[in-house]
Amino acid sequence: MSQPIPVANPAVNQHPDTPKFNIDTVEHATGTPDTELPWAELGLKDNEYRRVVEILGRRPTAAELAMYSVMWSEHCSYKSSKNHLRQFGDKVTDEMKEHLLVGIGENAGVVDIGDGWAVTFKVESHNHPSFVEPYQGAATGVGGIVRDIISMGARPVAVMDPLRFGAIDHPDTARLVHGIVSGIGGYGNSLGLPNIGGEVVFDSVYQGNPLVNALAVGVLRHEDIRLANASGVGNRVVLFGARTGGDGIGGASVLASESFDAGKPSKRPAVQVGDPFVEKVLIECCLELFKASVVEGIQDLGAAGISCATSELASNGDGGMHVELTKVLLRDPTLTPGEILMSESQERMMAVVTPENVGAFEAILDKWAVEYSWLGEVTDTGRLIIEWDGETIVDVDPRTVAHDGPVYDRPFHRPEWLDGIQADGFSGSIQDAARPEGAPALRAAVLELMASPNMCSKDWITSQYDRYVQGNTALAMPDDAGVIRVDEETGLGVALSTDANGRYSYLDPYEGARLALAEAYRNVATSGAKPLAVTDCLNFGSPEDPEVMWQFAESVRGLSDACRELGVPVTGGNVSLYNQTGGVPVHPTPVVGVLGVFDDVARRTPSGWVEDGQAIYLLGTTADELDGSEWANLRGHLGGRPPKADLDRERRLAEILINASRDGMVDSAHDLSEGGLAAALVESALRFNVGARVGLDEVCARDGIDAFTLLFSESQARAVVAVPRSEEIRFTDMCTARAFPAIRIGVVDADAVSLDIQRHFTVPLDELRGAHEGTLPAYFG
Amino acid sequence: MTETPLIGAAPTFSTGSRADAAQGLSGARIGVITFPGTLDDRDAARAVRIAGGTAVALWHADPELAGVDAVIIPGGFSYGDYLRAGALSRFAPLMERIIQAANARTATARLPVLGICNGFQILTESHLLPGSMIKNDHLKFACLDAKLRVENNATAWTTDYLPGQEITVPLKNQDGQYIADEKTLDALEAEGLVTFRYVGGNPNGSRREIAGISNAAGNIVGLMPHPEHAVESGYGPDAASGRSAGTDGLGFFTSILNTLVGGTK
Amino acid sequence: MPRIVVDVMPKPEILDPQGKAIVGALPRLGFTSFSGVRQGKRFELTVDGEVTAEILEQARRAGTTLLSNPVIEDVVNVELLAD
Amino acid sequence: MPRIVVDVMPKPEILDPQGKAIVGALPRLGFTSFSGVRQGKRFELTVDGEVTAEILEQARRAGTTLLSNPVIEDVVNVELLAD
Ligand SMILES: Nc1ncnc2c1ncn2[C@@H]1O[C@H](COP(=O)(O)OP(=O)(O)O)[C@@H](O)[C@H]1O
Ligand SMILES: [Mg+2]
Repeated sequence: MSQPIPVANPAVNQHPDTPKFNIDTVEHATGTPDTELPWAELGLKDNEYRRVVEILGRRPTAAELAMYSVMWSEHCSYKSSKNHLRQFGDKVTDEMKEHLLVGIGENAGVVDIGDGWAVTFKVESHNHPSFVEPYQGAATGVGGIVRDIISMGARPVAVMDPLRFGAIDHPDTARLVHGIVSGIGGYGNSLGLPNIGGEVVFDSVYQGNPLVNALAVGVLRHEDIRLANASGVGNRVVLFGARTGGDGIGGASVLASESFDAGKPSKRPAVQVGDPFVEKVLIECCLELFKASVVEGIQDLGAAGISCATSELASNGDGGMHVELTKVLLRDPTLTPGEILMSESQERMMAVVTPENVGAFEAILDKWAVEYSWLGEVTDTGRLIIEWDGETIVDVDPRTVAHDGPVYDRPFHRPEWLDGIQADGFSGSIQDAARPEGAPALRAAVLELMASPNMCSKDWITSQYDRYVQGNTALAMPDDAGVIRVDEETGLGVALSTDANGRYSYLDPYEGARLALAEAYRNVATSGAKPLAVTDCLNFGSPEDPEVMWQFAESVRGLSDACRELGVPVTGGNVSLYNQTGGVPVHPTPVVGVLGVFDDVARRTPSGWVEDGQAIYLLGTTADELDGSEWANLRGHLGGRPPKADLDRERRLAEILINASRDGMVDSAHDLSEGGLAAALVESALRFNVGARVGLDEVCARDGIDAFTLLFSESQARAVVAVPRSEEIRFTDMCTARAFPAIRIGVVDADAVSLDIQRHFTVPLDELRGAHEGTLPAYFG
Repeated sequence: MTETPLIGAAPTFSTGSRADAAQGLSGARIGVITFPGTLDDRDAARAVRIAGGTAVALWHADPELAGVDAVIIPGGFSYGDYLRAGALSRFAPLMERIIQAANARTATARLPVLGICNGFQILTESHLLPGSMIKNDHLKFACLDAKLRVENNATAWTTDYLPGQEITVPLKNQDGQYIADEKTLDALEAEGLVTFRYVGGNPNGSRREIAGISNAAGNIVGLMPHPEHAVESGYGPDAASGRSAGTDGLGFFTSILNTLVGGTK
Repeated sequence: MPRIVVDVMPKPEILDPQGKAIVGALPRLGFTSFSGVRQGKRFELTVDGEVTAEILEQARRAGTTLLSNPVIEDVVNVELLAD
Repeated sequence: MPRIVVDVMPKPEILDPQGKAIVGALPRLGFTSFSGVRQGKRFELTVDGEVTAEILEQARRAGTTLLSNPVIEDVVNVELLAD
């Protein structure tokens, strides 16, 4: 056993106001090359540690070890995924870049939406923390993604929350649902950000690994874009917002533990607590700083805290930075330098300010009563030097910390079990034996579907979110996409949708990722917006499992191919790995968010019927594609092949929906996805409580399928639209001209308070509503 | 545009005195106060503009009222709703001024004040209005379109409504349950100070379905629902006139403008 | 450092929705001995230096002016915390 | 009827946003003697009948399982309320 490194002296440490540590300085490290460091406890692999020593030409100090270990973690370095993610950049054409102002690599991508306006958006995961402490985990997930948006120079204008829970009746699910939903609401509502959409899926595969993804979108003028770089030698570096505590270093508490420093009590919080009030003030304060043009570069503090902010700012700028770490304002004065560098305390930002602007900067922070401390300055030495009370504890090339982390080509192979699964289609399976036939059975099946956990109304959840705040929400739940007005003068605005289907991806990860993009793209087009850009959050199991790694590789390949085919670039996103319990990974869940633009959001198309007598058209064709469907899921079957993604068709469908919306040819549109035509019809009716008479025969005859298949199949590139009588000819001409199949299947009947599937069955809307809206309250109160 | 200061003019809060002074409306300066954590300040200002008035931004730490003719305390989570909703904001420097001005000795000098949601909570914490808000009976944040009955249109902020008129405005809060002791409730009822009542279901357990109240002078009104989110077709609650088309909240803002402008005549 | 505790409870006549929810949940977890629950707040104020009678009085006043709302709450207890 | 008090406080190392906001407000109201505030919860459980050791133990367990979130809070006190 080697001698412990003197990181902190417990005897001195008892006076918390005077943190005088015996510090592991660079000088000390150079003089004690044989001291063993707890790199393994900090998550570094043997080869990674050796690489650090090689880079530095000596052993790292405790503080340097802290920095490298967090920055080279999977979460921060993307070491398992980087090689694959490159495809998002490689497959982008110049044409796709047309609207891109800032691409992958910054805190969030920025997209030009015209008239000098830009939008930035990104989705991120907070899966594991939300399982441990659902409320705070989900809340700080929202907080983190919103800070990414602020740091681009934008005003955040909306959030969305794609969620995955375990089985709805599992005893632990209520704890997670209550905590996570109120955490997302508690934080987002307090920030004044309308929640405009998301997803809720229940599946036992997520039991120990709920997925909590959060998307934020912000708006800015082109000239307001801010980047995370520290340029201008002599410019000052400032840390502001909340004080630094021991948050998020629980797992790495080894830095304060015995192997490092015998006798020191390790009291580090296991979870981070968010303070949405401080973040709201930070938003307004940052926007005022931007407006006054007093920050040169800015970076939010998320995972890896000050380690990340200093090394990224420095390496993206003039290459050097000098910081005095004792200047950091602490909530917990017992923190060691390494812990301060690793802390993930929320609601903090770091900025670079010219000396002339220091006074103006301080005046704005004082106005908002935000605490700040000047940590140091930008240099051109190419080194990141961090001192503790004048002694150097970090002396590194910041690029080696921020960008030159390890990259792994992890082995992957197609799982052998997949052939068997793919061969086991739903049609003809045992679970399909009692396929509903005849009017009463079909009717019951529709009610069962619409009451099922995944297809039921999510109102119990979404009514806990503020969708009105800011006064610009043009569409929100339960419409297909959320729509936000950007410019009050012109009505310029954006639409957003997030989608993923883990079952499809399980059956075929390549196709599943394409289907996720296809659905989000279709949802955005259904609202009438032109899709422009993509963000994604890739939720998978362990990359060290070659089968999971294969799922991941296939998903990235599928998504990047599909982006190219649809002409929409990925602008940013997030990878969440190790979502597995006891060796069982979650379904591959590539959550895809698509952003679309409207010249005038007044033209948006909502997803419910309104006007009596309008004609209902079904666009697209239907095949027997029940594998992986909600219906098969209800029958406990998962096998076969997911529906086929036909992206050329998706693109043409989108053009029709966008043109129809712009030219006033449709009053309502609803895409067909999970739950197929049955779900689309029921949701269109329940939205404004307006019934319809619908006939299935013509479509069944054309597509060669029975009524059950037409209602429940999940074939892609389909939508139902309601067309005013006066527009029917124009609309059908447009479909014909584009060779897109469209059949008039019915008529909106505002007087009938029922959905009448002619020659099959009639269901009163009240009965449908009861089934659709009763499920979540029954489980969650 | 001239911005005639109207404080000191004679606001009479009856429907009869409403002046037709359209071009004078923009002369009315309505202050909208921002605390740290306020969320709906820009929405309230927009509502004032849509109604034809001039919105003036006020900062909680300002020492003076900047000559505004009326004040809106908007919704949000001032100071994070920490301790109790509205508790910490009540002590802001500008609130002291507002409390003085709203309670001025002579009726003509009393500053009209509207508190929406968190603003209502601040008004009760300031004792400008009786009672208090506690957590919703179902303990959840609730965002819904609330239907209200206008019980009293003789306040500075409700003259443009008809007595008994039913309006739909969004409601969104966690601590929206209005409570007061029985004596206070009886007095409110007896004096006609219950300004709005929830109809078609009580969304949060409020005593006697109370959604909003006023003081006896009628210059101070507080309510939990958000009229400023129902002023613009396309961004409001669903209505008979169309989806998201509800603009029933606009009456608050036209009422105050008409009250102020009418008073100058 | 010495701390002063200030305890605030909802007034007895005020319905306490949180307490009500808890009293409903207790028996489901097997805690059957409690017929009522009320949820209030406990504040711990840290004092730099010694706690004088004057400071205790300050805590009491902070309790009634800021930490509680007399319309719905009572300060039920102000005491020096024994360490 | 006898009552048992269960006091729950945020763990010392955990951020307490409410306490932080209050400590900022106190000096503005002239309460200058307090350097820190933490806000916790006080529960009063009513017992029908006599309070046995077993019932006190139940209250303690209710404290750690239902009334507090052990990840971020500690039960700091369980006691019979002297009436
Ligand atoms: N967690 C959530 N947060 C906000 N909105 C949600 C959430 N879950 C579902 N929604 C909304 O409910 C509606 C129905 O969801 P879903 O059926 O998944 O939509 P779609 O199939 O059109 O993607 C959509 O408007 C969606 O945005
Ligand atoms: Mg959809």
